[in-house]
Amino acid sequence: MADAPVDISALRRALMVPEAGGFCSFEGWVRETNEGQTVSGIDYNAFVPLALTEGQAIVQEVKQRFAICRATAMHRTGYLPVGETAVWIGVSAAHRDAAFSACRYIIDEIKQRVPIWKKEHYASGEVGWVPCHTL
Amino acid sequence: MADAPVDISALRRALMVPEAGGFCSFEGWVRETNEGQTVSGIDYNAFVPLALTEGQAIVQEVKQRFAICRATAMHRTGYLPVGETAVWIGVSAAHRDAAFSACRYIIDEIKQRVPIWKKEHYASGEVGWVPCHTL
Amino acid sequence: MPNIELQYFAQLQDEVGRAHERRHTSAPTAAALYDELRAAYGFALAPACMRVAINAAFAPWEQPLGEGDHVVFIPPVTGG
Amino acid sequence: MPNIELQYFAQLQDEVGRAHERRHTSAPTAAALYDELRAAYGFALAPACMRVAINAAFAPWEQPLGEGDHVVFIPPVTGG
Repeated sequence: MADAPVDISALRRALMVPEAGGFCSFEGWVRETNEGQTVSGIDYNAFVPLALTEGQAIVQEVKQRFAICRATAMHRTGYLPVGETAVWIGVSAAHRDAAFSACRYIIDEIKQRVPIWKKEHYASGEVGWVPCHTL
Repeated sequence: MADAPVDISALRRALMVPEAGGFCSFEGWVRETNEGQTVSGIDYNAFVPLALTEGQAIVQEVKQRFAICRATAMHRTGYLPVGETAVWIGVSAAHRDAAFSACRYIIDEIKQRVPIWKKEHYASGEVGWVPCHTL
Repeated sequence: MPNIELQYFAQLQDEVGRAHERRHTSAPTAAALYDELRAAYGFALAPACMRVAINAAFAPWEQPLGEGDHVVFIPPVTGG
Repeated sequence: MPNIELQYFAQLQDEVGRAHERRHTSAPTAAALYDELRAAYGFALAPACMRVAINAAFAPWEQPLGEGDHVVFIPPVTGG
């Protein structure tokens, strides 16, 4: 959980181990439109202590479920304009299948379980809490 | 196809469009061991004109098959020591499912169709062409 | 009556008008406390679509509340 | 007899001992040319596991060869 921009290249470097042959990463960016409305930015509100616990639990789960070397996840809080990176996930593994599967698992679980909420700010000046994930 | 290190952050930046909410990337790194032998580096030999044509065809295919915004792939040639990035693929999309699927499709197709061959250099001093993909 | 530390997030925070509240309550469980708050503040969200965290860990709705417990009702999450 | 421009990669390059060759051949197709070269250089790879590229595009093994064609036999690829 980070309330300021994070050095992604340092997160990536920490996943580099000699046994790793594949690396999969996912980034969630603030998108310009949602449900037909023009978005100017998103305010991420998080219950930080529980978000950290859940995030660490998810990373432990992927280490048990998939043949990976290392995994990291980062989520921003606060207001982010369109184009900013809100979430970053990186997984290194000996082979690509585990890297892709674990990376996908982490983002899916974050979206299901980690107490973070998006308040969208629209170009119209209105704001709104995103009710739930549509995709 | 690149015979020298590439600025990955520039490749990534070129995929950033306001409609993109998800970004998936895959990197292939030179791994320290293969089939139980210690590898010191890999020499990538490519038939460059056909590799470029096939690479572009694969990127066109993902644009037709998946709801993505942009996709890029880069492959190094020449000798790379352990830990170097041999291949980089990035895909941006409105939603994560398309980003993951397209990224996976590109690396799978590269490994199947693009005329590039690995010659492994072992710590023992021996060298060997990798016979074919085991995973 | 135990003293409960409440923290509100997302739409609940907007509905209450603040992020924190210290509340004396006779509600024996998290479920009963949510009903009490919903009546007070008119929360739109039904508990069926929510979870509850007690002392920064997910807990069953029927968990009894104790003095000083920190309670957070968790609307459907939308991060990522 | 047409003049063919051959380029060798990977293990074929090791077996031939060079990367390029200009060859006069009566082989009417890529398949026949591979057989001829295999007899000359002792290539280990069977054509069944390979592909052929003529003028930098994948082509059928039975494609007739023409004067000046650039031919590359493609061992199983191992990039990525």
